[in-house]
Parts: sequence; structure tokens; C-alpha cells
Amino acid sequence: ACSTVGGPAGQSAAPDTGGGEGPKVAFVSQVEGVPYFSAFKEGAEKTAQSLGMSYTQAGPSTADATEQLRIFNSLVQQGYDAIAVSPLDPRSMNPAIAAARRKGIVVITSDADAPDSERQVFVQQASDAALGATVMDEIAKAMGGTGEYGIVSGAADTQTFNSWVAEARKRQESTYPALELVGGVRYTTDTAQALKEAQDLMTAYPDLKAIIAVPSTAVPGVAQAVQNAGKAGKVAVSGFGSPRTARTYVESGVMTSTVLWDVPNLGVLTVWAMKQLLDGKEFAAKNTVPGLKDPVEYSAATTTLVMGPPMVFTKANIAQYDY
Amino acid sequence: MTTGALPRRSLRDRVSDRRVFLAVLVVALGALMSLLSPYFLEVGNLLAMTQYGAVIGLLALGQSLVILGGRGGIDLSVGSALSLSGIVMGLLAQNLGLSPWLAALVTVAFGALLGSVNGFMVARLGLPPLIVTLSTLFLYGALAQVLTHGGQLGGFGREGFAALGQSAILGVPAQVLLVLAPMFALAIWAQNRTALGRRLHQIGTSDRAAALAGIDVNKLRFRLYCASGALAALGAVVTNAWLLTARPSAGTGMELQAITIAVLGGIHIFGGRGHLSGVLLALAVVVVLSWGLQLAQVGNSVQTGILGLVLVGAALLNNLIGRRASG
Amino acid sequence: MTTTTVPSAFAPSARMLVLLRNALLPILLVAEVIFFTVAAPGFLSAANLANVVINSADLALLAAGVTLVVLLAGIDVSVGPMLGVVAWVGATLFVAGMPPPLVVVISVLLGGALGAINGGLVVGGRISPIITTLGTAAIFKTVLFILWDSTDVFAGPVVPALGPARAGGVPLVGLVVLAVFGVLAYVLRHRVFGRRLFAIGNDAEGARLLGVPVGRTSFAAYVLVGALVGVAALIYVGRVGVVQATAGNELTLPAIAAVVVGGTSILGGEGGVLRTLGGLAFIALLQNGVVLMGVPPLWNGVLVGAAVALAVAFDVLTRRTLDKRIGAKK
Amino acid sequence: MTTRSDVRPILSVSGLSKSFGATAAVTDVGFTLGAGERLAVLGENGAGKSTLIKIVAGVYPPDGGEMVLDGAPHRPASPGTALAGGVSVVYQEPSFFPRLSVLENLYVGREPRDRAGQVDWRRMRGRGEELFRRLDVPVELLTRRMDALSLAEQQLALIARAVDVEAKVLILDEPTSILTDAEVRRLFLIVQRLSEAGVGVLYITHRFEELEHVADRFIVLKDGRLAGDLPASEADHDRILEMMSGRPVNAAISRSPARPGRVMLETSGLTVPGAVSDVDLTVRGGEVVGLYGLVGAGRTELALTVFGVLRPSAGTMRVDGEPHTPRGPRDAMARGIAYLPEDRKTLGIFPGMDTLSNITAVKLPELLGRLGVIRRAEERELATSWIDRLRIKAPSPAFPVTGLSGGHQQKTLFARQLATEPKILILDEPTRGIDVATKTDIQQRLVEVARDGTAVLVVSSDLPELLAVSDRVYVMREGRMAAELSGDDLTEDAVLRATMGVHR
Ligand SMILES: Nc1ncnc2c1ncn2[C@@H]1O[C@H](COP(=O)(O)OP(=O)(O)OP(=O)(O)O)[C@@H](O)[C@H]1O
Ligand SMILES: Nc1ncnc2c1ncn2[C@@H]1O[C@H](COP(=O)(O)OP(=O)(O)OP(=O)(O)O)[C@@H](O)[C@H]1O
Ligand SMILES: [Mg+2]
Ligand SMILES: [Mg+2]
Repeated sequence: ACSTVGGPAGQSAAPDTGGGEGPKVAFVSQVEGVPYFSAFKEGAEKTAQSLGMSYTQAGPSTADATEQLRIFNSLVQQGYDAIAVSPLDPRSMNPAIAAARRKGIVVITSDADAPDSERQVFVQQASDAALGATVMDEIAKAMGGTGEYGIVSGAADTQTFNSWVAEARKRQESTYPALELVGGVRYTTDTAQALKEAQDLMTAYPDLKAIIAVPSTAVPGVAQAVQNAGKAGKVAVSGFGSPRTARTYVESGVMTSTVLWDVPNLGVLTVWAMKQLLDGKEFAAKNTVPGLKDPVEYSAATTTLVMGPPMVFTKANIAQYDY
Repeated sequence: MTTGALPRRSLRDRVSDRRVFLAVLVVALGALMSLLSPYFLEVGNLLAMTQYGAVIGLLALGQSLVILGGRGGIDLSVGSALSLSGIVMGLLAQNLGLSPWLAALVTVAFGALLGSVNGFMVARLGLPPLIVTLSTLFLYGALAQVLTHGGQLGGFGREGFAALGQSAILGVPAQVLLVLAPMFALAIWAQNRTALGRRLHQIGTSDRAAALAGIDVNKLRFRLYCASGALAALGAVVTNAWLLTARPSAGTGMELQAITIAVLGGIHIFGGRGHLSGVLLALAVVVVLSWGLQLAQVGNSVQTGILGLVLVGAALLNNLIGRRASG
Repeated sequence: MTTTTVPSAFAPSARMLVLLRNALLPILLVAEVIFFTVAAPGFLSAANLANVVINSADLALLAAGVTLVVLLAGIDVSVGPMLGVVAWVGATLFVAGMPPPLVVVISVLLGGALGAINGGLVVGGRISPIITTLGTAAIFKTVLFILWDSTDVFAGPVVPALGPARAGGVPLVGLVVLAVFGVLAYVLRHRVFGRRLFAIGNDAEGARLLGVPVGRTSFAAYVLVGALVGVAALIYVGRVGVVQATAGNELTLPAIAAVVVGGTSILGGEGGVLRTLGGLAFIALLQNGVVLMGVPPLWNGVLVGAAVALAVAFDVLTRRTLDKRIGAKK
Repeated sequence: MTTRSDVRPILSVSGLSKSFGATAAVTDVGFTLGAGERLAVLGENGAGKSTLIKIVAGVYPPDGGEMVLDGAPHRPASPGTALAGGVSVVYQEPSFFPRLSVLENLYVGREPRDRAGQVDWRRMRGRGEELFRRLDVPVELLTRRMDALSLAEQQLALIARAVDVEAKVLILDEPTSILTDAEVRRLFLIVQRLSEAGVGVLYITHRFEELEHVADRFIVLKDGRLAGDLPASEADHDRILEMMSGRPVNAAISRSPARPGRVMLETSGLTVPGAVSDVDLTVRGGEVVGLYGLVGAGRTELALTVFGVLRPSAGTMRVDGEPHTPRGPRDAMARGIAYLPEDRKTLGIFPGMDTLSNITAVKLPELLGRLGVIRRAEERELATSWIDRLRIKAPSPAFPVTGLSGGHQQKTLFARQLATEPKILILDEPTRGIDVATKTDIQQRLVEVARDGTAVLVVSSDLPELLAVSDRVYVMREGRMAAELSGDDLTEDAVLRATMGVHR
């Protein structure tokens, strides 16, 4: 039942340093086991197999930068050929990435970046700006363009959440001046706390018309709070939850939509990128990736592969995605 | 120094000593881990592994001192104190542009200050340690967030400061050789050889008797909390040198780990009993176990449970051996 | 035999002082309510108070359980993760279509069984409660992680009384909580089992000398904690609607906080569940009021931490002064 | 006094043995206790008295031997079953529930219940009041927390609890060691009444003068073995002493006349709210001054004030002529004052630690090298010399102090204070629980210490002891100084009169 022990059966139990069956690649997630990263793994594993590589995925049990570093180092120790990482804390990962590169290991970032590091490429799901703007658009649409809204975010020091929130607010200030953020950004660490914060927001601001739930832990909490308060339809909810997390609420009408990207495809792209680098190949401005419909753009200036625009999941399409 | 005519400790005492047990456990776990992963026994790897024990080891040391001091002593705020001290060091190094070395010094003093708040409320006002440090757990953690608005701070990569967290001397990580090891050596020496150590045990076993024996119980207990705070801050210094980032949640959850290591090491939760050398061995157990499991690709969440099993199993076995031997 | 007491001319009667001593926590609570009523709009509304009750109901039951073992001079830091495990099982069975009453029974039994593991280790294995429950807390966390297997379980309230439902504005879970606390308060004061908890918490060895079945009683207390966790788990499911990998973990520290803020001695043998209820109310209303006051989110922890410390300082120091005047020299 | 030969045995034991590791605490002991009989158990410290009664009470399972209680085999699996079988005990080291009220303490494990099985608080309260009235203990105490009571009051409550149980056998392990005459006499009455009602009483004591009041018969233990079993009428002190120690012992101390020197300690108008009012006292170097009074008279508080634990609200103190305003025990110690507390369990020993560090606790600062390092060889030498001198029965200096018998724990504390060679030595119930031979030793040592120039103040409830060692005696009554007696005025009768407030 342990999702972190990857690779074909029998291989991870007794890893052979001689390396018989092609390169070993790994991905270090931000936390282990959450549906989001499980979906990532699904795409990644499939691709690794088809490219003749073995794939492992691991992550800390809570979003803990030190733990993540430990996991990264243990993979280096085990002689992996390529490692992709979604750093919780870019800076602390830098030295470890440099050390791994010195050992000749291919290191890339995916899902989140460490811009100042020696990583070879960053595989980006969608730009922060696009994500922030999309969720703001969704909320504004549901609110009819005016009124008060709140934001329930995750841990205060998670870079990704903070930049999404910043981008969403930028979008609101530029495009929807009639909307007003009330109560500041509420930071939470888990679903139950998100529930309480959302409930208190609704009490403190009776005219509240919408809430953005940022991390996937907050999504069910905020939705549940709205449901408990009997305000489904009166207070709109959107956020960055995986379809499976949000599905119950989207289908029951508590959530208007949830914004994300095609997560399995991100896994596909990540593994493909590692393979390219292992083979010593360069990225083109537009790359055709087996398994992905659209070509993937590469920006040489920022050494970034961008998968494409965000996806919006609504009642109409959410049932098709199982992650 | 002669040892006098003290009869040698009986075999029974030796076997039921928690430290002997832990030492055996370390070796046994090491053997098990080397079976699980061929990478475990590489020498460089064994030494490098110790770096993961440095920060939590410092916290466990402070925690042990406070628990040894008795009267329900405990410091739940160590994790938050680490976070807040780390942030303060970041503010000094990044915003004020102070040399990281100097900032580190100030930070340790600041940590002692944080500890002194606990110490004041516990030792002078006589409030229950659990609740005092629970409040400061919230307080310090939240202050760390407030000071950074949730963000992160840097500025530690200058003047060779990073070497403290990232270099190795003869294969031993600098943070272990230069910080953890001296601290534990000092503490173990003080516990066994000095009046301070004796007094620590005396206030821990009966603080009223200690007061009548002329020990300034409040002052000593106050200092224990200061020491715990300073050690937490030292942990922050090491973290900053190691990760080069100060995060307001850096120490979250570490208090329970620190307590776990202290009690696994045989520190009696009601005070006055236990050896700091046992804590060091417990730290070794935890580090060996989690690094070995990591190399064997056992997931992080499963590691938590295995550590729990070891904690309970060790206590159970230890009791069993002790009971068998004594009757 | 003569005892020397020097009566002071204008001292209030000892009875009054004792009364005052026990009324300190209620006084603090009233002060808190008045403060937030003035400072935080919407605080004193029925809807808000009902929210507070609904959001703290599961925590209240955990705190009640923890009180029992703290009275024993023990502790249980595994209640949070234990709740997670039971919540997952309960929610899963419920979603699978098991009849609600059966789900309730199974949850309580499962909780009791998990509590029995703690009790067995503490009593039979003679491991100190803190080590035992630190260990089982870690184990329960892993068990939940494995059960959960990357799949959130979504479930509504198993029975209405264990969900956010209200009757005439009164939250039903509130009644459940009151009933549980009422029964426990009665048991602690009027049943032999309760008296035994106090005796053991004061001096387990002394209690054994007087024929108190120390092992059996302690074991029963840990089982009872588990059973309370079983009920709390279903309330959690009804409130949060989803069980995730870390469900319940966050509840351990607040549960212990409620007990100590309430004034139950961590040394054991002194205190009670009603005090815990007071402590819980103090903390829950504080957290709620601070948000409603519009305090910037990051400052919440600062205020809550400071307020708890001040409240406890006030409570303990005043009680001590009163104790001196009542003549409880130490 | 009842006769014994014709009564049926209520408890008979034979061949009892018990060892702790290498220590044989009790070896092959047998005796018979008749219904209504009062049997005293005598023996040196560490002779195995407490261990013997703990076997009877079900605390320790015996390694071997048989017990018969009221005709049925007695093999208690726990103290609870022994209690239920009718064995009620007051232990030597008082064990009670500090954070419960006295009333609750009385009824732990046997709360009166109503028909619904609920604890019947009203009946409990009624029974408690009746019990205390019967025993002449103030009823107000019932509502106080147990830890707010003085040691003696606690002891009275524990005795009350034990005698209230409908027991077949009542065991009292040194119940009088801190009680004064009045309480002791009341206790004897209770014991007598119970024995008349057919209860067998086992009574452990080191006070020979009590024997004729509490015992019909006595047994003597020596090194865990039975050394004698005689009727009380044949109690001859010298002979008992010889049975106990196996050698002739000199029970009297020799006291050279005092040559009092400078006034070392002086209080005037000293007042501590609720305990001590307007007390004047002087102690000179070279003399032993006794302090007597009923329980609660304020003697302990007076001593604690001099030692800096309690703060006076009025009055002055002088040490060696200089004003003395201690902010804590450290200040008092710096002035050369040493204090032996009466409550060894909570104020004396460091329970988790070895005998060695218990002895050197106060002396430690003088045993330090650079950086506060303990000079261990020297420390061990010091501890060993005191272990020898006071004949403390410890297998090694590293033996845990809680493994020592009660009397030897007391000696350990005594050594702790004597080792500091103080200028002023204050002793609160110094020979509590110490056997007769050693007691004489200690008393002799006290007098010698004083003759060497130390000012010695002894608080004791043991009047014969006080008269034996003191050059002068103060008597306190309800916090005030009631009398100062010396020379020919210092008689037992005069002290008792002052204690009771009866004037000639
Ligand atoms: N729990 C224990 N562990 C080890 N040794 C013990 C223990 N209890 C008693 N002993 C030893 O057994 C012997 C008898 O002790 P016991 O307490 O029965 O003596 P006692 O006759 O009651 O003495 P006292 O008059 O001083 O109370 C002593 O040598 C003591 O050190
Ligand atoms: N600050 C303190 N620290 C330690 N013990 C204290 C303190 N204050 C009071 N006590 C305790 O209070 C008790 C006072 O006892 P009590 O009122 O019976 O005085 P007393 O006249 O000395 O009694 P006795 O006649 O038994 O010696 C002692 O048992 C002592 O241990
Ligand atoms: Mg004894
Ligand atoms: Mg006294």
C-alpha cells in the first residue's frame, strides 16, 4: 500500500548498482501520497516504462523541507541517474542539487522551481500568473463582478501558494476593481482548520460572496464549511483542488469549479525531460512529447518547459478525471 | 582520579541499564539496515548520516535537561523557539546585513532569552511547565510568522558560514563535529562530574529537599529553560547554515520528536533520573533507523510508525529484561 | 490537640474564599465573553456560538477523555491520530452502506480497542503513559496513512446528532457533548470508579496498599478514552466531511491544552471534566473571537498564546493566594 | 490489661523469609498473635521489622513460610486482599493522597455507598466526623487538603483511617515517632480499646518506655531473625538491648556540665503569621537547648524561620551577634546554620539517588575542584567515614537511599548535617525512627558536638530524649514561648505543665 516504493517489482528491494536495465530515475514530491502526486506518479511511471527506465517517487510525510532534503540525498546516495524534485524550499535545495550535479546526476525541477540552483531545466505545469488569473476569473464570474471575497491559503511559508495568491490578487486589482478581499489571507495547515477559518470568515463578513481555497487540503474544508452553513450557492467556492478532492462538492453545487492542470501529463513530461537530458539531447523551442497532445514550449532564457494553460474542472467534465 | 572501593556493578544492573540496551539496539538496527540496503554500510555514508541528527539532537538535549530538572518540567516550545530564532537570525543577516557569524552569536543569546520567558513563568511564578511552554509554542511560532509575513529569509551564504552546515571534516559533517558533539560531551561531563550535574538531579528528585540543602532551586530551574532555549537557537543556527533559508515553520513538530528521543534515552518523565549519554544513544537509534529505512525506500509516513514501534518495543523489552533480572 | 490559626478581623470566611477559588475560571470566561461581545461584531450571535460548539464538539470529547487519564497522573498524546483511524473506518463503513447505528457501535468499539492497546501497554507492560502514547500515536498515524492509501473518504454525518445539524438553532452535537460531560462529572464524583481515579492519581502505590484495583481501573480509563475518541471520530466526520491522511493529528495539543487550562493538575488526582469544559470554552471562544475581531491572521497565534499564558497565570496565582488565606499552608 | 495464654490465635506465622537481592531482610521468623493481644516488635534499624509486617500485609510475597489468619491460610496476593481479609496497617513511611481532602483520604478504597451504588458523601462525612470526635482530633481538619497538614496531623489521620477499618489485625509501624505525649497517650487508649474488642495488634516501636502501655508481649528481631519472644512483664531494658544487638549496650549518655559560650543564636519578638508569635530565644555555643511543645505549637516553623525558609512578619534574629535576615536557606547556611528537617520523606532524602550523594549534598561545595568538578575520591572517603561512624547499613555508598530501612535513611540525613561542621545545629525530631542503641550514640554525639562549641537546638517530641540531652529547654504553646526551664527546674513534670498551660 506504500506509494513511494516504485519501480518494477523486485527491483527496488535489491537494487543492483551495476544497473542492468537502463537508467534509474526518481521524483521527489512535496508530500507523499496525496492524490495529486499519486496522479503525477501514474503518468510518470507509464512513461518511464515505455522509455526503458525504472522510476521511483518519494516525498516527506508532511511538507517539511529538511525531510525533503534527506530524501533527495538518499536518492543521490543510491546512485540514481536522474532526479526530478519539486522543492518545498528552493534555497535549501540548492547546495544538494549542486552536489548531485557534481556526481554527474541529471537534476531537474518539476511542479515547483529552484531558480537559483544548478538544475538543468524546470518543468512547469502552467505559469503562476495564468493559474492565479484563472481562479480569479472563475470567482469573479460566480460573484457577478462585485462584492466581498476571502482567501483561505495553506502554510504561510509555502512559496507556490503565496505566488498563486499574489497573482490572483493582481488580477483582481487590475480587472475586477469592484471586488474586495476581506479578512486578509487566512493561513491554514489542514482541512479542519480551513473549515474553521472559512466558517469564521462567513460569520465575520455576513455579505461574503466567495472564497478561494488555495491548497488541496483547504478545498474540502472550505467547501464543507459553506455546506454546513447552508450557504451553498450563496457563497461561491473555487480553488486549486485536484478533481477527485473537489468532485463531491462540484457535483453538489457547493463549488463552482476547481482549477488545476493535467497532473498525469506533468509526470509524463517530467520523465521525458529527464530522458532527453540523460541522452544528452537539447530541447527545441517546440517539442513533441510522446503521450502529450499539444507540443511543449521551451524557453531557453529561463530554461523552462511549460506544459500549457491551466484546466478548469466543472460539473460538466470533472467526472472524467480520476486524480 | 581514583575510583575508590566501589563494588563493581552487578551484571543485572548492567543488563537493565537503558544505555546498554540502546547500544545493543543501535548495532542491531545497523546490521538490519545494512541487510535492507547495500548502501547503508558505506563509510562515507555512515558518517554523512549523522548530519540529520544534529538539529534534533540539540533540541533533545535541551528537552532532557528541562525534564531532568523535575517538577513536571517539559519544554514544548523548543520547535517554535527554533523557528523564531532562525527568523531573527535571518533578519539580522539579511535585513541588517550583519555577518552571519555575528548573527549566530546574537541568535543564541536570543534563544536563551526565549527560554528565560519560560523559565520566569515556571521557576519564579510557579506556573505548570506544560501550559507555560504550550503557550509559548503558539506564541513563538506565530511571532515567527508575523515577523516574516509568512515568507522566508536568507543571507547566510556569506563569509564561509555555510561551511558550518555543509562541509565535512574527515568525513564527519561539521555541524556534528563542531556543534553537536561538543555540546553533548560538555553536557555528559557536567552531568557526571560536576556539582551542577549533581544539583540537577537533586532538584529533579526532590526540589523541597534541594532547597533545604541550600540549592537555589528556582535559579537553577530558570537556567535550565534558558539552556533549552539557547540550544534550540543553536539548532536554528545549524539549520540556517545547512539549508541557507530561515523558514517560520522550520521547527514545527520537532518538540514531540525531541521528547521522544529524550524518553527513549531513558530520561524519566518525572525528573531527576536518566543519563544524557542515553539520550545520545537514543539519537543514534533514531538516526540509524530513519536513514536506513530511507535508503531501503520505506516511505516517510511508514517510518513514523516504525519509530513508534521501536519506542514502545524498546521500553517493553527493557522492562522485561529489568524484571527478569531482578526477580 | 490544638491547631493554631490566627483569625484576622476582616478576613472573609473560608467558605467564601473556597467559592471564589472555584469560580475563577467561570469569571475569566464571562470576562472573555463580555470583551468579545463589545470588540467583535457577530460574536454573540446564536449562529456564531452554534458554530463554535459544532467546531469544538469532537475536541471536547477528546479533552474529556484526556482529563480522565490526566487525573490518573497519566497522559494520552495519541488521541488525535487515534481519532483519525476511527474516523477513516467509520466513514468508510458508512459510505459502504452500513446502517448508521451499527457504524456508531463499531466506531465506539474500535476506539475502545485502540484505547485498550494503550491501557494494556501502560498497565500490563508497565511503560510510562507518555512513552506508550507517543509510540502509539506514531503507529496510529502510519496505520491511517496506509488505510487511506491516497484516497480521501468523503462522508456526511453518520447520524444527525453527530453532524452540524441544529434543532431550533441549538446544535445537536452540543447536547451530545453536554450529556457526555454530565455523565462523566457524575461518575467522577459519585461512582467508586471516579473516586478510584483520584486516589490513583494522587498516589498509585498508596492506593494499591488500600486495596484499590489500580491496574484494572487504569486500564478501564484508557479504554474509556478510546470509546470517547470513537464518538468524537464520527463527530469529526460529520463536521469536516472528509477523512484525509493526517485527520485528527491537529487535535492532540488543543485537547491537552483544554485540560491544563481548565486547571486539572498534570500531577494527577486533582481537577475534573467540568473544569476541562471551561478550559475548552475559553480557548475556543478566544480563537473564534480573535478572528471575528478582524485581527490579521498571522497574529492569531500570538494573541492566543499570550492570552492562554495570562489566563493561566491569573488562575494559578490567584488560587495560590487564596489557598494561603484559606489556610492550606504548604 | 488482658491476659493472653487462653486466647485463640488470630495470626500465626512460621518460617517467614524474604530477601532483597543479596540482603536477607527476614529469615525464618515465626510468632503467634492472639485475638485481643498486643504484640510489640523490637529490633535495631534494618533488623527487618518493616519487611516482616509488609509480608503480613501482602506488600511483599514471602520467599518462604506460612501464615494463618483467623484459622485460614493467609496468602495475600496484594495489600488489597490482605486488607479485605482484616489486616489494617499504618506504614512507617506515611503514604497518603496529598491532593485529596482528609475526609477522602479516610475512605479511599472503602467509600460508603447508598443502595444505588453511589458514593454517599453525607454518610462519609458523618462517619468521618464521628471518628475524629471519638479520637479527639479536630473535626475542621476533615475538609483540609491532606498536604496542608503538618506531619503529625497527617500521622493522626492515617492512624484514624487504620483503626476505623474493622480489622482482625491492626499493625502500627512506629506510629509515635513524631507524636508528643498527649497524642501518644490517646493512641494507647485507642489501641487498648481495640484489643479489648478482640483485635490483635502488632506494634513496632523504638521507645522502650512505651512497652508497658502498648504491649502484652514482645518479640525481638536481630538481622532478620527472631531473637526473643517474651511477655511484657519480663521487659528488662538491658536484656532487650542485648537481644537486639547481641552485645551489651550502654543506654545512658554521659553529659559533662555545659560551659556555655557566646550567644550564637538569638531571636526577639519573632513572629510568623499563623504559627509563631513574639518568641524570644537564645542558644549559646557549647550548649544543647531543647524545644518542646504539642504538635502544632510552632516549633518547626520557628526552626524554619531561623533557617530562612519562612519569612517573619515581625521581630529580629541575630547570629553570633550580627543581625540575621536570611532570604533563603543559602543565607542561613552561609552563616553556619545547619537544619535537619522532621519530614524525611518530602524534605530530606533525594529518593532517586544513592546514599553517597545523599550524605554529601550540603557538604558538596567544599568538595569541588576547578570548574565545579567534584573530587570524587574525597567525596567517597567522606561518605564512607560517615557510613561507618553512624553504622549506616548500606551495602555500598552507591546503594539507593530508598533501599535503606527508615532508621538508616534518618541516619543518612543526620550525617549530611553533621558533615558540614556547623556553628549552629538545628535538629527537628532527629532520632525519629532510630533504634535505641543508635539513638544513644546520636544523643552522645550531639552533646559532644555542643561541648566542642557548637550551638545545638533540638526540637523533639520525645521528652525523655529531650531531658537527656538538653542543658536548657524551651516550651512552646500555641505559637508562644510558654516557659524556659533549666537546672533544677528542668523536670518532666514542669515541662508537661508548661506544655498544657497549667501553672503551679
Ligand atoms: N525495597 C528494598 N530494597 C532493598 N533492600 C531493602 C528494601 N526494603 C528493605 N531493605 C533492606 O532490608 C533490611 C530490613 O529493612 P526493614 O525496613 O525491614 O528494617 P526495619 O527493621 O524496619 O528498620 P527501621 O527500624 O530502620 O525501620 C534493611 O537492610 C534494608 O536495607
Ligand atoms: N515553607 C515550608 N517548607 C517546608 N515545610 C514547611 C514549610 N512551612 C511549613 N512546613 C511544614 O509545616 C509543618 C508545621 O508543623 P506544625 O504546625 O505541626 O508545627 P510544629 O509545632 O513544629 O509541629 P511539631 O510539634 O510536629 O514539630 C511541618 O511539618 C513543616 O514540614
Ligand atoms: Mg522500619
Ligand atoms: Mg514539627
